Amino acid sequence: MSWIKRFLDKILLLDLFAGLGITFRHLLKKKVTVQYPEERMEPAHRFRGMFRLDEERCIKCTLCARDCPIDIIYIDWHQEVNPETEKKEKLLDRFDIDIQRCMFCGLCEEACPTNPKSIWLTSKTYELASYERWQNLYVDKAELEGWRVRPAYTDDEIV
Amino acid sequence: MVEVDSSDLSRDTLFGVEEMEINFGPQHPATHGVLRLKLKVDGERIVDCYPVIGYLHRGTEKLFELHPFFQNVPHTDRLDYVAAATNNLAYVGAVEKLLGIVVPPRASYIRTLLSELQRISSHLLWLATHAIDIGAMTPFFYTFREREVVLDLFEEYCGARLTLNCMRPGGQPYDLPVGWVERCAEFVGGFPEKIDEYEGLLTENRIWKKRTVGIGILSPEMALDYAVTGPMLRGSGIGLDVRKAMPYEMYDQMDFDVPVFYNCDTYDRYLVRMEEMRQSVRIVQQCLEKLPEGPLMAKRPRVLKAPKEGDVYHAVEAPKGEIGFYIVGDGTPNPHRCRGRPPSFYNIQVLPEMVVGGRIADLIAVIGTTDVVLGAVDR
Amino acid sequence: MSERQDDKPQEGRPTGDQPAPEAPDETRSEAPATPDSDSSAAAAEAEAETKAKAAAAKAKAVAEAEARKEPWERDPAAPEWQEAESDGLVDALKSSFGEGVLAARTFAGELVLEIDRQSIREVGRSLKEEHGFTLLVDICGVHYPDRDQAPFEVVYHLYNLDQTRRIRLKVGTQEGIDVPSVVAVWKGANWPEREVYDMYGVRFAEHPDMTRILMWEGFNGHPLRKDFPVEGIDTGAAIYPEFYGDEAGPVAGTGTGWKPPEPPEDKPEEPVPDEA
Amino acid sequence: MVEFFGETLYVYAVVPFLKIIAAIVVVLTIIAYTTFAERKILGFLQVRMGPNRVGPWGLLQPIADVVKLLGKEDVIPNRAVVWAYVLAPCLVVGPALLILSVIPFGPPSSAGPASSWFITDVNVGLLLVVAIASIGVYGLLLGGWASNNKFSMMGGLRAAAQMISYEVPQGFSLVVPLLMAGTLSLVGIVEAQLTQGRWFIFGFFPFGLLAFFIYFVSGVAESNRNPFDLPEAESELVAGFHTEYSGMRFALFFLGEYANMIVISAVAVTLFLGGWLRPFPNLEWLSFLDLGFLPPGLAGFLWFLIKLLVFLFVYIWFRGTFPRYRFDQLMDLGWKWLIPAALLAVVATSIWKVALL
Repeated sequence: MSWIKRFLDKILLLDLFAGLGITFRHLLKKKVTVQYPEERMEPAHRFRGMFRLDEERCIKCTLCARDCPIDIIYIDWHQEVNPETEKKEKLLDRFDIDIQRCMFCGLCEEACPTNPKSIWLTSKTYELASYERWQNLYVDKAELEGWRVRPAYTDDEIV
Repeated sequence: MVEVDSSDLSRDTLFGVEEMEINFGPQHPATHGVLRLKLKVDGERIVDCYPVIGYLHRGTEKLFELHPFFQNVPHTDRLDYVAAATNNLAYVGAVEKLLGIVVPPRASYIRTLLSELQRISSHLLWLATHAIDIGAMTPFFYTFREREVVLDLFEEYCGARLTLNCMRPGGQPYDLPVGWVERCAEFVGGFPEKIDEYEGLLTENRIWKKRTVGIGILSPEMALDYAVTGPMLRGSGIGLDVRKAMPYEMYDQMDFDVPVFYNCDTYDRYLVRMEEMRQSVRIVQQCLEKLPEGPLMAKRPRVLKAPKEGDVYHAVEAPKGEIGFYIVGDGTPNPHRCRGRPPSFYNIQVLPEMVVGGRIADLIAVIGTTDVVLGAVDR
Repeated sequence: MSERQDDKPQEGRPTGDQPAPEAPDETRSEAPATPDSDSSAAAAEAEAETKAKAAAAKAKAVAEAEARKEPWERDPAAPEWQEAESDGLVDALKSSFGEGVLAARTFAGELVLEIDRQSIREVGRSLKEEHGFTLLVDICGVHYPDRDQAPFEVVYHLYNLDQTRRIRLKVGTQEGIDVPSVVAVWKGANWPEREVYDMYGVRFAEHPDMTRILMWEGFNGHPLRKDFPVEGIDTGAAIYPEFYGDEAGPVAGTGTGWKPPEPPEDKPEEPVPDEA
Repeated sequence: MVEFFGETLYVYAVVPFLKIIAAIVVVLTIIAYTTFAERKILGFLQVRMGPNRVGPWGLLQPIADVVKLLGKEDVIPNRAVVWAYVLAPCLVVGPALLILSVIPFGPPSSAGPASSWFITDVNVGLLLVVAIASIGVYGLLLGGWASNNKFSMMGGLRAAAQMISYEVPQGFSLVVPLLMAGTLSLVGIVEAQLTQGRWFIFGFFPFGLLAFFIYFVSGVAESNRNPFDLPEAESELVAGFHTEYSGMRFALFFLGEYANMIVISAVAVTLFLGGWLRPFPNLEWLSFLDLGFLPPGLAGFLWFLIKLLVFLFVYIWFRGTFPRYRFDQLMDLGWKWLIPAALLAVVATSIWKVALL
C-alpha cells in the first residue's frame, strides 16, 4: 500500500497545492508596507538618531569626545571670567561631530556626566542622507541644537 | 589549489573535456556579500572550488587593540552584522571573565532574552536568503515581516535595529522599557504559527526537497575536522551546542532542546534551524516569565583595566555557530589582543568539500545553508 | 578538576581562591595600631587592645557584610595565574612529551599549556586521538613586541566534546622560524593558519597553501603586528606592479601621512562646495 | 475584375493588416499590463503593495518602465559577436508575435473572414504554432553565446536544452486535442469543442486533463517561467542569457518572455479550454453566459480574454510560490515523467477514439 500512497503523493501534487494555498491566502490579507514619504514610522523612544546638544547643561568635560570609539567629536573650550558673577566659566568654542563617520553607538551619551544629559542621540531623526558630501561632513553646535527636542523617557533613565 | 586530473572524472573523455573557470563573485546575487569562489566547472558540474575571502576585511581586530574595553562593543556589532547581540554577548562575556566581574541576574536574563531574539532574527534572515537563492521568492517577504517585529523590539530596547551595541562589560546599560515584555510575549506567542507558514511553503514542497535533500553532504567527521559549529554541525548529527555544553548566562535555567538531525544534508540543516527558532521561542517565553527584579549593572571600576598578564576565551552560541572572543590583557584599559572566533569563517572553509562534484545550482543551495556573513569571515 | 568555563552568574564567575574584600580589611586592622605615647603604657596597651579588638570586630562585620553581598555587588577580582592542578591530561602529556610541554597553568579556570614549537603537531595529534579534543576551535596569533625570545605566540583553542572541556595551547616563535602546521591533524587549521601568517608573518611548515587570506597577495606587511601603523600603508605596491617591483614600494610603518581632518579655524556658516 | 481585385485586396490585405495592428497593439498592451500585474500580484502575495507610485494605483508604471528602458544606454559588451547580439532579442520576440496570427481570439463571423475575430485561419494552424514556437530558442541561445559572458553562455545552453526537451512533451500533449477534434485548424478545434459540447480538458477523462496538465507544465518550462526559470536563474547565473543586455534590447527579451506566456496561454485556452466558448457549451440553461446582448463575437472575445488572464494569473501565482528546479532535475522531470505521461495520454486517447468509431 505504501507504494500506492507514494505514487499518489507523486502525482496529486498536494504539497504544491498547499504552498499555492498559503500564498493565495496572503493575496487578500492586509499589507504591511509603510508608504514611506507619506507615512513614517515613529522610532522608539530610545531610538539613536541625530545628536542634540544642550550647551547650557554641558560642563565641557570632553568625556563624550574621549569615549567616542572613532574619535569624531571635536571640542574646544576656553575659560573666561563672567563679568556679572565674577566667576570663571568654561565657554564652548567648538563642538563639532563628523557625522559621516558616526556609527550612532550612543557611547557619548552614556559618558555624559550631567543629569539630564547634555548630548544625546534620541532625537528620532533618521533621515540624514544628503545630496552632497560636504553637507553633513561636520555638524557644529548650532546645528546640534537645532534638531528636534528629545522626548522625555517615560519609564526610566539611562544608567 | 588542487589540480584536478580530468582523467578521473566519471565521464567519457573521448570528446576532450575542457573545464571552464568561473569567478563566482565577489559581486554575485547568491554569495551573500563578497564571497568569491574560483570555480572550475565541467558544464554544470563543479570540478574545483577555491574560496577567496578578504573583500570585507576592515581590520576590526586591530581596532580592538586601540580602544578601551567598553569602546569595543560597537565594533563587535559589525562582525556578524545580522547577529549583533550574540557578538556583544561573547565579547562582554570574555571581558567580564578577564576582569572577574559577575553580572546581576536581571541583566543576565535580559542578555539571554536578547540573544535568543537575535537568533530568531538571524535565522529569519537566513531563511529568507536561502529560499530566495533556491528560487522561492515569497518566504523572503514573510520572514522579513516577522524580522521587522524583532528589530522593533530591539529598537525599543536599545535604540538600534541592527548594530545594537546593547551590552556592556558588567551588565546591561538599559532596563526593559515599559510594555516591552508584553509586546515581546505577544510576538513570540504568535511566532510559531508564522513558522508553520514558512514550513508550509517549503518543508514538504517537492521542489524544495529536490533542491536540498542529499545536497551538500557534510559528514560528521568532516564537520568536526573542519571545526564547523552551530546548526551546520547539528545538521550533521553532532549535538554540540555551547548553550547546553557550557551554559553561559541563564541557559542552565532554561528548558530547551537542541535539535539534531542526522542526514548531513542541506535539508537537515534547514530543519535544524527551523526547529531552533521554535526552541528560541520557548527560551524567550521562559525568560519573560522568570525575569527577576534587581540591578542591571555589577559593581565595576569606571575604567576597566585588564590584569597585567592573562588571557581568556569565552564562547557563546551565536545563530551561526560558536562565536568566541580570546582576549589578552596587558594591564592597560585596552586589550593587548582581542580575537573574535567567527563561526562563519570555519563554516565557509568546508564549502569546497561540500560542493565539489555537485552542480552550480547545488553550490547556491549550499552557500545558503552555511549562512555565511562575510562581515564575520573577513572581520 | 572542573574546567567548566562558565559558572552560573549567581554563584560568581571563577574568581580565584582569594575572596575580594581581604585587602581593605588588612588596611583597616592595621590603622588603629599606630601608637599614641601620651598615656601610660598599660593603658595604652589596653586601649590599643580594645581598639584593635573593636577594629577587628568591625573588620569582621565588614567582611561579613561583604560576604553577604551578592557577587555582583562586590569589587570585581581579576583572576590570577595558577599552576595547573595535577590532572590526568597534563600528566599524560608530560609523561609522553616530557620537554615538549613547557608549562601548564590555569587562568580563570582555563587550562593553558605552553608547548614547545617542535612538538606541537605531535601534541595536537595526541590530544585529538587519545584525549578526545576533536574540535580545533580556533587558532590565532598574538604579538608581544617586548619579548626578546619569542615575540610571536600562536594560540590553539581545543575543545573536547565528551568532557565539554576547553584547553588552550600556546606556541612561541619568532620571525623566520616556522611553526609546524597542524593541518595534517585538523583540516580546519588551514584557514586560521593562513590568517596567522597573513596577520603576523608567522609561517607554518608543511602547510598545503601558505598564502595570504584576508589581505591580498603581495600586500606589504602584516597588519596585526604591533608596529604596523593603524592608519595603514600605501598599498600601491601590489596594485601597480608595473610601477613597483617586488621589493620596491612603500614599506610597513611608513604610513600615508594621513591625519585626522583639522577643522577650519574660522568655521564658515555653511561649507562651500568646491565647484561654486 | 476591378471589383474582384478590390474585394480580394480588402479581404486578404487591408483587413488582415488592420487586424495584425490591432492584435499587436492589444497583445502589447496586455504584455505591458502583465508586467504591471505581475509586480502587483506578486506584491499582494507577499504582503506588500507592489508598484503604486506612477499614476493612480501605479497604473502608469508600464509606461514609465518603457520610457526608462528606452532612455537607457544600449551597451554592447567588448568582444561580443555584434550581429548575433543584436539579432538575438528579435529572434525571441518575432516568433512569439507571429504565432498570434493564427490564434482565434473570437468566433468566426458568418459575414465572411473579414469580420471574424482572428487574423487568419490556417488549416495546419497547430503545426504552424509548434513550428514557429521552436524558433524562439535560437534567440536565447544566440544571445547567451554572443554576450561573451560565461554566465550568459550557461544560461543560453540551459535554455536550449530545456526548451528543446520540453517541446517533446508539449508536442505530444497537443496531439490529444488534435485527435479529439480531428483537425489541425485552431478554429476548427474550437468549433469541434462546440459541437462535441465540452471543452477538451474534460474530454476522454482523465486524458484530456492529463494532456492539459502536461501542456501547461511544458509551457511554463518553454516560456522560462518559475519554477523552470533556469536559463535566467537570478541567483545562479546572475541573469542568465540576458546578463549583458541593457536598455531596449533587454526590454525585447522581457517582451519575448511575456509574449511567450501569452501565446502559450492562448494556445492552451484554444485547445483545451474551448477558446471563445463559454463554460459548459452543452448546457442550455447556462446560455445566459453567452452574453447575447453584446455585439456578435465580442462575448466570445471576452471569454477568451478571461481565460487568458486566469492563465497569466496562474503563471504569476506559480512564481510567487515555488522554488526553482535544478537543471538536471528539470530534464529528469521532462524526460522521465512528462514524455511517458504524454505518450500514455496520446495512446489512450487514440485507442478510445478508435473504439468509439
